[in-house]
Order: sequence, then structure tokens, then C-alpha cells
Amino acid sequence: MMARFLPILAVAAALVLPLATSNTYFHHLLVLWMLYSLLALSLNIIVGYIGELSFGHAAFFGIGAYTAAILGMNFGFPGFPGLLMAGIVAGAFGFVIGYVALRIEGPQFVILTLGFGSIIFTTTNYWVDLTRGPMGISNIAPLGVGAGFELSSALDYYYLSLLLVVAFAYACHALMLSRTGRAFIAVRENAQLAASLGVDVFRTKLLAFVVATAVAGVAGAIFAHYLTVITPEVMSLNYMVAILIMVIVGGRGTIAGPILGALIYVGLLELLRATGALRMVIFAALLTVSVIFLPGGLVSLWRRFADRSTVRTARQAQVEAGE
Amino acid sequence: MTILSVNTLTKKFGGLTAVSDVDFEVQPGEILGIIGPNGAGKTTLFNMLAGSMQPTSGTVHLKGQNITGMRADRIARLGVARTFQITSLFPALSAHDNVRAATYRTKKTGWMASIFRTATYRAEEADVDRDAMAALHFCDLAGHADDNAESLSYGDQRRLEIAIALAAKPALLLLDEPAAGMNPEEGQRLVNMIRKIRDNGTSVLLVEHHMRVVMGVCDRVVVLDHGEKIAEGTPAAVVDNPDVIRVYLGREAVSA
Amino acid sequence: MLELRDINVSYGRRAVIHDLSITVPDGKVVTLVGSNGAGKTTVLKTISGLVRPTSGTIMFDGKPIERMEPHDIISTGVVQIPEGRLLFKDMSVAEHIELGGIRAHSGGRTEAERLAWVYELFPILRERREQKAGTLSGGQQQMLAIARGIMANPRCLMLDEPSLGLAPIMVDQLADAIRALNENGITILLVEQRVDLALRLADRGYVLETGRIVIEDAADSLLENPRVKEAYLGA
Amino acid sequence: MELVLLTQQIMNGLVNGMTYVLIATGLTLVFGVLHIINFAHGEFYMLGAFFTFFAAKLLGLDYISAGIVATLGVAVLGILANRFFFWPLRKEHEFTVLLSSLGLALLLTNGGELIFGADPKYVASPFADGIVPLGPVIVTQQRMLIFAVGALVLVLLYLFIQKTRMGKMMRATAQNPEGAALTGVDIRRVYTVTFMVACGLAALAGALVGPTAMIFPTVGTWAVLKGFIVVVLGGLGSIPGALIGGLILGVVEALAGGYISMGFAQAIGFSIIIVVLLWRPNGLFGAARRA
Amino acid sequence: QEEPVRIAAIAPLSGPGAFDGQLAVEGMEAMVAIVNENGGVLDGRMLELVTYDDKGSPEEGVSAAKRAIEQDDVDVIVGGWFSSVALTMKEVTRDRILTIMTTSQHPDTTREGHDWLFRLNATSTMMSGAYSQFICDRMDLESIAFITINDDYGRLEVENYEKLLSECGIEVLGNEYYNKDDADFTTALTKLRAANPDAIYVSAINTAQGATIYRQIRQVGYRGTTIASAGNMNPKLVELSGPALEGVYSVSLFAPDSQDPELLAWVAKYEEMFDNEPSFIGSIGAQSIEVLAEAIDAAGTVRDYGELAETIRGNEWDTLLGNVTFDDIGQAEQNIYLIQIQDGKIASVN
Ligand SMILES: Nc1ncnc2c1ncn2[C@@H]1O[C@H](COP(=O)(O)OP(=O)(O)OP(=O)(O)O)[C@@H](O)[C@H]1O
Ligand SMILES: Nc1ncnc2c1ncn2[C@@H]1O[C@H](COP(=O)(O)OP(=O)(O)OP(=O)(O)O)[C@@H](O)[C@H]1O
Ligand SMILES: [Mg+2]
Ligand SMILES: [Mg+2]
Repeated sequence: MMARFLPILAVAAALVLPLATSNTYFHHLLVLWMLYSLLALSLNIIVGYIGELSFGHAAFFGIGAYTAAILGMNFGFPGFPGLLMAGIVAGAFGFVIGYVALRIEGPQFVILTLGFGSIIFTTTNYWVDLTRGPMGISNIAPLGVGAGFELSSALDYYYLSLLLVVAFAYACHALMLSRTGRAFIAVRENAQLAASLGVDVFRTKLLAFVVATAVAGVAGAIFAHYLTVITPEVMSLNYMVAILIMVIVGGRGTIAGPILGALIYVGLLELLRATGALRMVIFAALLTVSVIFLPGGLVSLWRRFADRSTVRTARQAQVEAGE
Repeated sequence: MTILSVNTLTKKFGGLTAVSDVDFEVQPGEILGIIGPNGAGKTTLFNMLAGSMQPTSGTVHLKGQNITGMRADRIARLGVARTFQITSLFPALSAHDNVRAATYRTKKTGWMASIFRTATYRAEEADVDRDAMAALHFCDLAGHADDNAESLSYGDQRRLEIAIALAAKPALLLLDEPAAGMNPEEGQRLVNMIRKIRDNGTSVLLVEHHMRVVMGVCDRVVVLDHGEKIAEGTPAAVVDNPDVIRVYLGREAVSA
Repeated sequence: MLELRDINVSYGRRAVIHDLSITVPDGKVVTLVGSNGAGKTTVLKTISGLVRPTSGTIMFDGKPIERMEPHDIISTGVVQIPEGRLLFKDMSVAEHIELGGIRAHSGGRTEAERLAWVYELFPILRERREQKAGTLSGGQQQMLAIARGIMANPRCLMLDEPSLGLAPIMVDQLADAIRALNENGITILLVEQRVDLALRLADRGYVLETGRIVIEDAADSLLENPRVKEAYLGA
Repeated sequence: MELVLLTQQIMNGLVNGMTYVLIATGLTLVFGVLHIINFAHGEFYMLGAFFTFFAAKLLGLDYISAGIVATLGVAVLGILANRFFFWPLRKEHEFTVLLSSLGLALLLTNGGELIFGADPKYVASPFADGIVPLGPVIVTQQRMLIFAVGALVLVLLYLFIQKTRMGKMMRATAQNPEGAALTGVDIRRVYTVTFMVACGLAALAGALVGPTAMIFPTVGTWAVLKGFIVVVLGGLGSIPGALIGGLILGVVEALAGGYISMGFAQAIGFSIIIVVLLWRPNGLFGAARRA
Repeated sequence: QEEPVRIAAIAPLSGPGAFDGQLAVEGMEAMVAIVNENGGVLDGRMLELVTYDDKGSPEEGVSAAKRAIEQDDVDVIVGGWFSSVALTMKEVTRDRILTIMTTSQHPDTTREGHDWLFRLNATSTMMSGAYSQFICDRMDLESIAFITINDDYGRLEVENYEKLLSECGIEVLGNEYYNKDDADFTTALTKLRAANPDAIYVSAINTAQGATIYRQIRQVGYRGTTIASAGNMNPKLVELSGPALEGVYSVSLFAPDSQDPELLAWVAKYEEMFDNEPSFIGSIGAQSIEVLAEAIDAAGTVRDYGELAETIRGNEWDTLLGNVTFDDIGQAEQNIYLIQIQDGKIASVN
């Protein structure tokens, strides 16, 4: 029962949360949280649902960001259609890369996606005419439609990204209760058996990959408009690792997990600023401790508690599977 | 019309010919047994029929359509379901979810419909749940519906595999040693189950070493040895065949 | 002598074996009968140390073994041939047989004798020495699993459904092999779904239902026991 | 002249390739044997280099003894790392283990920064600047040393895994831990030995490669990436694969750097992987993945 | 006790730029200590340095600057080690807070004219003017080749020097770019050596990469002249590079053998507080604090950024590196010294 109202409560809380303070830095952190949530949820489709570990996801975030920035700067492309284009371009890259990489699985897939990510990173660094190279693109216009309406404050971006997170989270939830979602899980759990039941394993994976990369692209586009700068750094190894941390520490294969993971990532690093030089050491220590003691991610804490009080329905088990 | 027709099917692994020029047919509503000593090529044959292995030569036709060398998922969508000799399940999912996944082939609605919770979607999901529960009941697993597949005992896992194959509502069912891990009493129940499956219109191809099951349920039996078909006929005729006794049955021919 | 006293086992919060006591006297064949999910495999895994009992003791040769690690238990001569074979897919037949001997306890047959005996029992294994286990047929894999167990020079051999996947003619040979092992002084604890066969091989039998021993008797009496007949022999 | 340059670049590629091979051997061991993608491997490489530096500086050892001390020291750390980061997770999903190794990598990098200082250091080796002329082509003594030790280590490791009982126990554990336990393999010891050897190898690589460049706490990231490319290129767990993969990568990078641009060398390394994997999904020498 | 004046120092404190960021912050800390010992600013307000790690990443730099302004409400910002970080950070600080960029050399950092933005380091264009003059006049070269970091800074360097050096008749025989995470340069250097230039110009900001390149230049058998890029010489680099750097020239704002009393005081303080040797990076960090402290006193305000900026622009500042003035767009004009490595020490050359 509780579990049904929880998402609604969470959304309500997210709506009023920024009103608690007028501290714009807090709002900035909230925006990062939401954008990373969107990004982590998208990666979760690959990592959590079809069960392949894609290392290069940051590249698609970057592709989306650069698409929006370049369209806006060079072609005067308006903001919101630009978001759509960012999704399409990132998804198209996802299609091509997925088409090649998804024929391979396991550790090789991990390295392959890392490789594609690195190639895109290097290309962005060197294709100076298009991307301005390592110094990136700055002065990106804020999101808007003409002069009439423009997202100007962090709050605006927060609500926009919150809207997208909620919509996408719901879509993921619905997905997992659908035939397509069952095919995803079947592929993750046992591809050979899935094929023997009529699931086209490759197409299923490709579908997941394209959706995930397209959404990452949209997240990247908003990120670019919001920060007004974008550099190849967002595609670097640091970001690749960061997204994985969010998904796995939060709880892969769940919906709350990646959102929680993004919160931990943004929030913990912020809280640890006070520790100065120890910051990253403590962060890494907490990270490993959490992985060792909560291998199923932070959401498994909730499940431990919930398991005692409720009987898990088969349906829940499916959504949560992968712990 | 013939459900399955296999012509001069051959599979070689390097120098080893695992299946050699095998021919046979399966008629609608028929239960065909395939027996033969260990390593005779039965599983290899199954793998070729189901598309998980490419034949070296020969053809396979399903309801008149050539499916030789087709991918496993496409063959499955044409109505072939199988179980695996080495248990193959979705280990981390509940028994119920294992079976629900098997309804993939017969359902249509996509992700979009689930987002908008259309009426078709809801109706279909109800079907999925019902079909899945029915398959579990059929295989005596209703009590384990919420248990993870990997936590089931070996025998229960074997039955879950059958439930999965059943939930796919196949026209042709390939069972690879379904009675392995069952005692004679349980084997008897399996015989009844397979009969019921056939009565619902499914043709069955059965690989099995439990002769009681083979004798109890098969209409016809094909015997393989070293990849070659050495006998074919009614169960009664086959168990009296001296070659079959020599290479396969041994003393048990008498005790069975 | 292998003796289990008041053993309880759970998986997580789920108790599957309750106050179970079994005795396997030296040189005898004892069988454990029960339907799917009764807990037979769990009992064997508990003896080999893969699963820890929540309470109770397991004595072998008068020494408690229930807290020992699996590889140390094997060194005492208690060896399990697992259900589902658990082979090393990419390793050759010969390597399996070699690995089987790594914890062989001393005494009895020498390694070379055991090797010769194994190849005599299952000639196909000698033929396929260099083949990878993963590409063997189901029945060949079962033979390899048994061979690997024998190489450990067991004093007490536990077989979990050894006939699984074997052709009838091989089942006969297996029965002969089990008898031969027993005649060589190896104590046997047999779990077998072919209950008729198991009871014909065994001296004593235990019937296990949902984790509890419900009947214990001489094997030939069990064969005639109406309850056993109805529930397990399908007659 | 052109030919000399080409030969020199190929030579550069081969010696660099052997560097990669050295880094990759330990990775392929853990990766192939225990199916663990150990992202912290590069950090053990880093520790190997730093331990060599400090053993020389604080204990006053010469380069070779310092390298040996570092190798042994890091091997012991490998045992500890296994005890706390990998052994407890042996039954968990591979992604969880991967993240644990990423966490360990972060911990070691940042901990290293804190303890060793952020300033770059130089592992002094008497062979670093000495040049060996091979006809018109030149190589430093240090790189010759890397080549020789690399080749030796490979042969020894190959023999260890294929021929020794421990090696076979490792492979058995990789393929079926429960089956291995029932065969009498002490799984825990297998884990311990695997990590000990792998981390020792990483440290050895650090001690040898250290003097060819500066060392700093983040140097492991570079190492682990190169290592992974090599491991996947050659085939998981395959020692000959690591050799061929490493040399190919080295030579291709050198040629790409020499004839296109050094900036693209890394991207070209990854491109080779993509091409090779599409042609052979399990790498040049890889066996099929466990089912 | 009055509220301290809080200065945000934003620099890479972890990751590949960590060492250089550390040097900069240490230089600032030493100067803060000196100012505070002399009674602080504005009649008794102490200076307080609040450090932020930008990890060398522009995106992190933005977050750090936002935090400094919006959360921690600092009074001024100093920092900006990597040009790319500086370039993005200035979008956040624009018209919100007074910022003094220290080391970033890219001209664009100040080009767009933010009223409250200053930059101390000479732009690479300014440096290259002075340096190429010297190279042309005194080094007697006929040809040269470059090895350059692939970023905006490196690209600009190549552009400048190719033009300036060709103008005085030195032939440019090649240029090789490398990435900021590369650790081996032998292939690129082999290629340059094969072109057989009289000199190789090394453009490297990162100390570790610089030292590796200098050593490897010799290891590939190149025996010609090495030229170190402007503004990147520091004692650590000299120590790490060993004999490979002996006799090599560079230019710097920091003359290590200067007898300026302020410099001596700072060097003494630095050596007392930290283990590293005083360096150019440290000294320019210190200079940013010094200019700020003096300007705050002169303007009589911290928070009136318009006033403070006017004061900085309108005066000449006597600092540890000599006299400094700022032009309309906030770019500092100060002495550039020619230096050379002699006997393992950085020495100035006349
Ligand atoms: N991938 C493979 N590579 C090489 N040989 C193989 C491969 N797969 C099967 N074989 C061999 O082919 C023969 C037939 O194997 P198959 O599994 O079809 O036998 P089976 O009739 O199913 O036997 P069982 O009753 O024991 O299951 C065996 O000798 C087996 O070793
Ligand atoms: N890993 C596990 N986690 C949770 N429950 C388990 C696990 N393994 C077995 N069980 C449960 O323990 C009970 C006993 O299982 P066990 O495998 O011992 O049965 P068995 O008698 O060997 O059956 P079978 O004849 O089918 O092999 C079953 O109810 C099973 O579902
Ligand atoms: Mg078979
Ligand atoms: Mg069992």
C-alpha cells in the first residue's frame, strides 16, 4: 500500500523542496541532481534492464550537449526544438554504436563502449572547427522560445528537469510492466532462453540502447543551456565513472535507485567539501563501503525493511529484479 | 499437414559427425520420441531444430516452411518451444515471472500502450497473468509462484522449464529429458501432463531416457546411435529391436 | 561411519531441514528417498560443507566435520558428486580427472590405480581425454562428474542423482559401478530419483518429506512399503 | 631515411607494446580467471612505481632491489585488497564487483595523492637514459630491460597457469566455483593467490615502466586503460593474447603517432579493438565466454 | 574582532593538475600570512583563503564558483589555473563578483571585457612577443619544431610562434600535438628528431608531462637545442628533468634571483610554511593576494566592486614580482624575465 503512494509523495516533496530556501546555490545543486537523475535513469535502461554495462554513456550526454550548443550558436536553432534534436542526434549515434557494439557482450562490451566513448571524446577535442576543441563552447543561450519566454533561473531549470525525470521514471515504470519490459529482463537474465521464447535479442538490446542514449542526449542539452558552457570534459572518464556510480550505488534495475544515486553523488560530494583534501578519499571510502555492505544498492535498504512487512507480489519482484 | 519434416540433417563438429543424415516427420497431434545412447546426437538435433545451432547440411521444414538455419527467436515466433537438457531458466526471477516472460510470442501490445494503460493493454496483461498461473498450476508449481527460480529444487526447476515452454503456447514442443530428476511417480504425472498438452493440439518431440515415460506417452519412436537413425517405429516395436537393446537398453529392456 | 545428529538447515529465513538424524555405517550403502524439494540435495551439501547447518552435528570417523571447509572435508574422505555435475566447461576431461585428485586422502588405491579404474569404468572418457567438458553430451558429462569424484579417493561417497541423463544401458553400468565401489570398501550415501534402483542397491533407506525423516528401514522392506510404493514408485 | 624512421617507430611500438603487455598480464589473470574487471589494477601499477621510488629514497636501496621490494610489498597489498574488496563480493553480481574495484581505484588514487603528495616524482634508474644502438635504430637500456623482463614474466605466467596445479585450480574456480569447492579446491586460497600474483605483476610493471616517465598518483588510470585494451584485444584470460594484443597495440599506436598524429593514437587503439572484436567477438585468442 | 575578508581560491586540487594547483594555493597562503601578520586590510580585517577544487574540469569550476558566490558568500575570487576553466568560470562571475585570474594564459580570458575581471599572467601572445625576439636574436637557429599540448593554450602557442619565428627566418619543420593524459612521447619525438631541426620547442603546462618530454627528447637521441615554453618553469620541473634541462631557456614573470625585498619575505614565509620550493606558479598566486590586499586598502572597500575595480585599474602596484599595471580590459602589464637552467637552478639571464 505504502509503496503505491510513495512515488506520489516523492514527487510532491520534489515540487516544494526548492521553496524551502531562496539559496540559489541550493537550487543549482537541485538542478544538477535532476539532470544527473535523468542521465542515470537512462543508463539504467542499459545497465539495469538489459544487463549490459555501458561505460561510454557520458559520450551521449556530451553529444546532446554539443548538438544543442552548436545548433544554437551556429544556426540560431531555438532552444526547445534543439532539445529534441539533441535527443535525436544522440539516439542516432546510439543506434550506430549500438548496432556495432551490441553484437558483443560482457566484459568486451564494457571495453567496447569505453572505446567508443573515448573516440568521441578525442574527436571532440580535436575537431576544433566544429567543437572549439578543449576550451569548449561558452556563452550558450539559455533555453527559450524567442524573447517571450526564457528559462532564466536555476529554479526554472529545476522544474523543467524534474518534469522530465518524473515523466521518464513513469515511462520506465510502465515499461517494466509491459511486454517489452519483460523482454528486456528476459534478455538480461538469460539471452539464450529469451531467444527460444521468440525475443529478438539484438533488436531488443538495440531498442533499449537507443532510448537510453536519446534520453542522455536530452539531459546533456539541458545541461549545456543551463551551465551556458560545455567542454569535452563531460565526456571524460570521470563522468563515465560518475554515472555508473549513481546507477549502481543507487540500485540498478530500479527506478528510485538511479535518482537516489544521483542525489548521493551530488549531495555527498557537496557535503564533503568541508573536509578539504580528504574529500575524495572519504567519498571513495564511503562508496566502497556502500558497495560492499549494500551490493544491491541503496534501494535494497528499503527492500530489507519492506520485505519484513509486506509480501512481495510477483509484479514487484519483476520491477525490482536485479538486486 | 505435416508439422515438422526433417531431411538428411547433418551436423559435424570438426571430425566428429554428431548427427548424420537424419530424416523423420512429425504429424499434428503426434508425440514422437527420440532415444539413443549418450552422445548419440539427440540434443544436437534439437539445437538445430530450434535454431540454436546451424546444421552442416540437410533441411528442416515447419508446416511446409523451410526453417533451416533460421535464428532461434524467429523459429520460436513460428510456434516452436523447447526445454533445455541443462536447465535454463531466468534464475533471479520468480517462478511466476519466468512463465510470464514466456507469453511474449503470443502477445502484441508495446511499451506505449503500457504508458497510457490502454484497454487492450490491461486486457492483455490480465491474460498474461492468467496464462502464467495456468501453466504453473498445470506443472504443480502454483505453490512456488513467488519463489525465485534459482531457489527451487532441481526437479522443480525442470518442471518450471516445462511450464515456460507451455506458456509460449507452441504448435510444436521440444522436450529434452523432461523426466530427468523425477522419480517414477513423478514421471507418471509427467506422462499425463504431456498427453494433456497433446490433447490441446500441440505436437511433441520428446528426448528421454526414462523408458517408462517413453513407452507411456510416445506414438512413435526414432532411435539414434552415433548420429544415425538406426530404428523407427512404435515404442513396442522399438524396444524389441535387438540393435536397440544392444546399444541402448541393455538389461533394463527386461526390467522396464 | 558418517553420522548426522539433529541437523537444521535454512536458506535465509526459510528453514528446509528440521532435526534430521541419519547414520551411514561403514561399508554400507544408504539411500535417501524423497520427492522434489524434499531437501535431499540440501542434506548432501550440508555434509560436504557447502551449506552450514544452523544447529546439529555431523561426525565422520568420530570427528565433527560440520564446521570444516569443503576442501578439508574432502581430505577426510567424504566426497560428493553433485547434482547437475558442476563441471569446468572449458577444461579438458583429463584436467577434470587430474583436479579430482588434488585433495585425495592417502591410503587405499594409488592415483594411478584409480585412474586406470576410472577409464575402465567409462572408456569414452579415455577416448575424449582432450575434449572440453562443455562440449560433451549430457550423459558423458555425468560420467565425468563421477570419475572426478572417484579420483578424490573417497571413503564415503555421496552421489546426488548419478543416473541423471544416463541412457538405460549406462544406468546398469552405473549400478554395477556403485556396487563395485562399495565392494571396494567405500561407504555410499545415495540420493536417486530412480527409487526402485536405489533401494535395490542400498542396505538401508531413509524417506525424507519436507525436510523431515518420516520413515527409516532396511532397503528391501522399504521396497515393499505401501506408502513408499505409492508415493515414489508410481505403482 | 624513411625506412630507418619506419623501423625506429616499429621498434618504439614494440617496446611500448611490451610495457602494455606487462600491465595487462595481471589484469588478464584476474579478469580471465576470476571474471573480475579490476579497475584498481592501474592503482597497483601506480603503487609499484611509488614503492620503488620510496624504497630507493627512504631505504637507500638501488633501483633493482627497490623494484623487488615494491613488487613484494604490493603483492601483499593485493592479498589485503582481495580480503576486503573482492572476496566478500564473490557471490555478487559482476557489476557490483566492478564498482567495488572502481571505488578502490578512487580510494587508492586519492589516498595516494594525500600520502605521497600531488607532486610528480621520478623513479631514478641507472638504465633510464642509457642508449643502446641497434644499427641505425636506438632504444634505451630501460626499455630493453622492460622487454626482457616482460617476455620472461609471460613465459613463467603461462607455465604457471597451464601446468601447475594452482593454475588449474584457478581455472576450475573461474568456471564453476561450487564445482571447484566440491573437487577440493580451496577457493579462498585461489582468490588470494590470484590477487597476490596479479598485483605483484602490476607493481613489477610500475617499477619497470616508472623510469620511462614521471609518476604521480593518477598515473594508474592511463595504465588500466591500456591494460584493458590489450586484454580484450588478445582475449580474456589468454596470456599469449596479452602478448600479441600488447605488441599490436604498441606498434599501431607508434605508426599512428608517427604518421598521423599522436593525439589520435589513443582513439586509434580503441578503433583496433572495435575492428578486432567485430571480427572475433572474444578477442584474438579468447575462448567463448562462460554460459 | 572584525569579519575577515574571504577570498575564494579556485584551483585544481585533485586529478592531473593537482600539483600545480597546490603550488598556486600555497603561494597564496604564504602571502595571506604575510598580510595578516602586517595587520590585515581595512584597519584590522584579516584575510581568509577559502579553497575550492575544480578538478581541472570547467564544469566543476562553474560549480565551485557558484558555491563560492551563492553559498559561501565570499568577497572576491582568485584562481583559474587551466584556461578552459578560467574561460567558463568567468561566465558565472561576470558582474557578480570581482575576480583575479592568475595563471591562465589564454587571451580570451579577458578579451571580452568584464568590468570586474583581472588577469595577472601575461597572455601567451605577450609572452611570445618577448620570447621570440630573444630566440631570433640570440639563439642562432635555422630551423625549429614544436611539441605542443592539444588545447587552446597550445594551439595558440603554435600559431604565435610559427608566425613570429618564420618572420625572422627560422624554418618551422613540424609540430606534434599530444593529449593532456599522454604519458609517452617517444613516437612524436622520434618523428621530430627525424626532421632534424636545430631546436625543439616544448609547450607543456603540466609539470609531469613537461619533465617526461624533456627526458625523452634525450632518450630518442636528439642532441639539438631544447626550448622550454614561456611561463612554465618551476624548480620541481628542473629537479625531475635532470640533465635534460641543463642550459635550456625559458621566460617567466618570476625572476628567482631577484632581490626584491617583498619577494624575499614571501620566499622566506613560503619555505617556512611548505615543503615545496617557491615557484612561478606560487609567486603569481601570491601576487594576486598582494594586489588585492593593497587595492582593498586603497579603495577602502571590498564589496563595492565598481570602486575596487576602478582602483585596481587606475594605479600601479608594487608587488613581489615588481610593478604591475592593468589595462582597460583588466590585463596586467608586468616585467617578463628571460631565464635559463644553470647547474640545476633557475637563473635569470640578461
Ligand atoms: N560443441 C561441440 N563441439 C564438439 N563436440 C560436440 C559439441 N556438442 C556436442 N558434441 C558431441 O556431439 C555428440 C552428440 O552430443 P549430444 O549432446 O547431441 O548427445 P545426446 O544424444 O544429447 O546425448 P545425451 O543423451 O548424453 O544427452 C557427443 O559426442 C558430443 O560430445
Ligand atoms: N539456494 C536456495 N535458496 C532458497 N531456497 C532453496 C535454495 N536451494 C534449495 N532451496 C529450497 O530448499 C528446499 C529443498 O531443496 P533441495 O534442493 O534440497 O531438494 P531436493 O530434495 O534435492 O529436490 P530435487 O529432487 O528436486 O533435487 C526446496 O524447497 C527448495 O526450494
Ligand atoms: Mg542430450
Ligand atoms: Mg536435489
